[in-house]
Amino acid sequence: MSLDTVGRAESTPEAEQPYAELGLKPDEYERIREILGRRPTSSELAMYSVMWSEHCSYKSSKVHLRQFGEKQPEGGWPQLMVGIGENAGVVDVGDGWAVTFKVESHNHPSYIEPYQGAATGIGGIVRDILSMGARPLAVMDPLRFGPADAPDTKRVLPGIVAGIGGYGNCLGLPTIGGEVVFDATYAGNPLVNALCVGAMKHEDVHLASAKGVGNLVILYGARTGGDGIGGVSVLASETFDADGPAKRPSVQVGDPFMEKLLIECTLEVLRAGLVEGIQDLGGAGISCATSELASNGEGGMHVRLDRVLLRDPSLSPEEILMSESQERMCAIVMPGNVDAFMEICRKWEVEAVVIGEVTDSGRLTIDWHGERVVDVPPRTVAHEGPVYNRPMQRPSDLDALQADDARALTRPTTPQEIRETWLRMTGSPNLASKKWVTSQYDRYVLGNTVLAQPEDSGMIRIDEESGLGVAVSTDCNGRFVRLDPYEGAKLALAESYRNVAATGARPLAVTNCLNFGSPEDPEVMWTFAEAVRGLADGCLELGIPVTGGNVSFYNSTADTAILPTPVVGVLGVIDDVERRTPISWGPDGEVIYLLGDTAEDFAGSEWAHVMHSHLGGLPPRADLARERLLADILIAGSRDGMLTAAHDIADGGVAQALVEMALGSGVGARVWAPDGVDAATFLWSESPGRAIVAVPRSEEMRFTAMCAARGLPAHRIGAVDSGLGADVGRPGEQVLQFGDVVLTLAELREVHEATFPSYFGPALTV
Amino acid sequence: MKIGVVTFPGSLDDRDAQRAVRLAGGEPVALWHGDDDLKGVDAVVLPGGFSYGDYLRCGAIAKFAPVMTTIIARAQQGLPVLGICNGFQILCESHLLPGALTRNDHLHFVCRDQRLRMERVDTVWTNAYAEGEEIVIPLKNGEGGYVADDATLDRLEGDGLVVARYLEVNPNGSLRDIAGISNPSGTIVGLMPHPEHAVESLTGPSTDGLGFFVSALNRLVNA
Amino acid sequence: MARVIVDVMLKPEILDPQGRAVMGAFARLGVHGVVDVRQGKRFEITLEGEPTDEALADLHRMAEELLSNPVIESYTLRVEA
Amino acid sequence: MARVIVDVMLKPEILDPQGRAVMGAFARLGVHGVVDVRQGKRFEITLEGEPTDEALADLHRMAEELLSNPVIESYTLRVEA
Ligand SMILES: Nc1ncnc2c1ncn2[C@@H]1O[C@H](COP(=O)(O)OP(=O)(O)O)[C@@H](O)[C@H]1O
Ligand SMILES: [Mg+2]
Repeated sequence: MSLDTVGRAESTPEAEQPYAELGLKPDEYERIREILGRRPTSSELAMYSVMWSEHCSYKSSKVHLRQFGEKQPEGGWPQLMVGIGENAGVVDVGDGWAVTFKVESHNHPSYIEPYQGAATGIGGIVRDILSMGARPLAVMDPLRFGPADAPDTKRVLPGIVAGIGGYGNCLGLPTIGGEVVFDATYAGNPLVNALCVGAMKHEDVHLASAKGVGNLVILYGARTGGDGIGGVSVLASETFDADGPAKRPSVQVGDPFMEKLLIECTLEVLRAGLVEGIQDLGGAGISCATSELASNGEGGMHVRLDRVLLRDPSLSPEEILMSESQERMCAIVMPGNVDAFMEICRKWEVEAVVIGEVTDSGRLTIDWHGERVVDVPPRTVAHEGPVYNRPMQRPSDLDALQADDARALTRPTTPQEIRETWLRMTGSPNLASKKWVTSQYDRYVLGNTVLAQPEDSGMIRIDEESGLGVAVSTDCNGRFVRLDPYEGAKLALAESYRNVAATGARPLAVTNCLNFGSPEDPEVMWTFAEAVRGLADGCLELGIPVTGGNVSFYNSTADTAILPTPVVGVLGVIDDVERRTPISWGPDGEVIYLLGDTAEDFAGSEWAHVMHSHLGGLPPRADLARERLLADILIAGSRDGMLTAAHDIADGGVAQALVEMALGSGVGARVWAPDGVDAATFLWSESPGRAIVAVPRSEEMRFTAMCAARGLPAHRIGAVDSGLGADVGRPGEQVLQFGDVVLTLAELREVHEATFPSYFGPALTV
Repeated sequence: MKIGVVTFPGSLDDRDAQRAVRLAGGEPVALWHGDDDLKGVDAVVLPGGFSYGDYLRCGAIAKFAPVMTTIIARAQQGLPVLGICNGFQILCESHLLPGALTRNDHLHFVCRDQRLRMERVDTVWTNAYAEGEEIVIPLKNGEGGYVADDATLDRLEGDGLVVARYLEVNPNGSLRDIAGISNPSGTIVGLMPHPEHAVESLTGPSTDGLGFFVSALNRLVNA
Repeated sequence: MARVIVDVMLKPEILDPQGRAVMGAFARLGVHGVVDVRQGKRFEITLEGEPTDEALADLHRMAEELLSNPVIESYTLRVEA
Repeated sequence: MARVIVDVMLKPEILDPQGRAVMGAFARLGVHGVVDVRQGKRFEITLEGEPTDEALADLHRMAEELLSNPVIESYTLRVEA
């Protein structure tokens, strides 16, 4: 078919265009015609369709996400250097250091091709961090899967894990945390979220804007091929039907080696001061990069598309504009700096080519071999896409769901029942050891990993002289969100916040990835809106801003939507990583304190899920003032050396926290319940605002005095005791003893670690 | 004492190796794959990573880098060289050490804290250890299975060229649990696990790895 | 005893980082006139008996479902003379 | 334009964990009568011009020094008809 130029578009106004196939609605197509005062060329249509897709335009979520910007303290957020709207937000962590982090989804591609989908998910988020001018320092991978024993999970999980490891390991970034959660609703729609954190000096922060008329636009990195053409709009905006894998669009393959070169090359050109503006190429490739850069800058840009280096010479201009080939970046460079820029690219064996220049024409014009194929106002492509106020409706089943009180479920009471429950919970897929997964990830590379899985947060050192570091955690209990999206989102935030504080770091900023079903379903939309409202309110209460994130809609299979899953990432700062608090207690003799109040909170708990396959009732209320107090105590305890260990209490309650603390250190303990709390509630309730700490006896007075003075309930619930085995007739063995219930660490470790290999085959997890 | 650390495209643990040299009291010198000048260093570390992506075969392409031409020539005349992980693979591909490293027998990449027994402690890189000393340092590889024909293995054992052996678990199917080997004169050592990741208690499972770098500095000082 | 060969290659439109790395090495090593390199997998399968139709049907199924990833790869299967 | 194929296989005496894993999967998937599986690499090299003797000599050198590791692998090279 011959080239569809602007001239041709003007002369053939009535030509039929496949806008529907490209995912545009009739009124959206009409609006494009209005903006242009003519029909779009096929290249323009390609650009608008991909940039106005849900994934790129946030058309259904924008009206809600606004709250993240609007709900802020008087005078704004002191720590925030770059907020929402850029590739990733940036916060000031002191000493002239700035940190950027963001979590993004790659759910649908990872279902279609698990290895490459997950791998390119890591690649994409790393380029977002890089494009802020930061050196990427670590990644995390919050994952959700269908039931562990489902055949499709066996196909998807190993591939996704291998893909994350294959890319991250080869790229040289440590994986310092993540999540692996199983629930029936994720069958056929796994969630692959990827988080990256990076650091830079204040003066090195860069933005995605095309400043300086006459400056040149350089595309560098991998060549452009036919990868994931329309992937963004097609993959991210359509639901799977039962025969999911049957329809297979072209898949993007990642090249972590190229990405590694791209990182080193980019940091070198940035540090050499050769770059005025920079943008990664992610979803929507060149369409997104050129229109966003132009729209954020002088407002105009002229591009010669035929200059783009191609892997497949047969690509048409439309395809080049839509291509999602990985490992590409776009830089705005002064003419005088181009030679120096190219020299550094040559050093790193990275291909680069000037594809255009910055103008003040207010238009983005693109030529193909001298013929004009695009002539549009860039803002209308990048930032003035459609905005929908979608109908919302409270789920009709919510009242019934909330009325189905989990406190009515039968609880274990006899020592025998408690023992069996404890072992079964410890080995249940969501609580079992994730070593099968994490031992496939390099956590040591770069030599700055202070804490990694299975700790409460990943922690990395960013300044080797001062010991300044950051801690990051991601969390979300989707069952809480299902039962009450407003509280559930706050609870996800609270848990992530608590996990950061437990390591001794001060929470500073938030990122999030909102994984939901179809926005065209009013009940999903209501749930989404409530979750965003809860998150925005929660951030204001906790005093930490949302700096960025991502929305992933259409996470549903024909009949079911996934549990609403707003994954929340919290980043904290610690002045000296030497002061970190791990989850493993020991060596011996410390007293064990339970901080916070324990109520009969079984709604949405892991216990109700595992032992009763039950989901119902009202989740606990998030008391964020209490969370702040708890965090203060945990941070002070770490700073003043009053704690040998601390562990946040969440999925699986106190019982699970104790198991993880004991297995981490290999030392047993005797524990008992506080007065007036029944055994099952003590062990498996998931009341928020709690943590377990191990306190050396020498610090006990000081610590309890501090808690009393600050008004935080602290219950003495046990003591670390390596000699307990003998007392309970298990000489030479380490045991956890709770009244008449005795569990050896050996049997706990066995059930804890046997689960994943039993489902996903042998792997070296020892 | 200057110890060079080579950076190939795709090297990942080069900064870590430099840090380890520094913490051991030496002066790390960055060497570039495309530059055949060794900048007067007294010894060289080939660091871990995925040189050239390791797509073809680990270390297969790196051995042709200009810097390797010099290193191979100088190593044959006694320049001390330590190859860690990808560096070990490069040494084998360059035939500076016998055998080869193949896909882990369990087919997964594995990252774990690995216990080793030090067996040859008179090399340039291991003289700070006691014979039979047990150490724990990180191991992280996808292709770390050491293989060689029986004759070669027997010769390595017979001549006492096995530097370190895996204890407790064999993490990658290496024949005879071999974790590291050396050339007869003890100047060239290849090791699959990562001593440079065990030089600070803060970031490693131990500081047991420091000995490799201290050893080289000892030897170079007394040389 | 029959020998069946299954070759699995990335589809032409799919990026092949491995092949690119080899191409790069060729260039650096002064081997010219090579316009493309693709790297794939080769499986040599030895059968107990004759390559009956069922046996080959089985192997075709395996090549499709196990040895190759139809999303990005294609395979060829042949009985070795 | 000529097409040269280089097949690289592990030497018979070298353990091939990937081949073994495939064997195991065959058994689990009910494919029987397979006595051995070996997994190797296949390179498809496209030449600009004709496969001259020099060109092939170059590629043999590459197959020997780059594409295969003689310590554990052997290769075969052929010009595709
Ligand atoms: N859930 C969210 N919370 C906060 N910011 C968000 C969220 N979703 C998207 N954003 C922000 O919207 C902007 C555009 O997102 P996106 O197009 O995904 O950026 P990119 O294309 O660089 O990944 C980014 O600044 C991103 O951080
Ligand atoms: Mg971006």
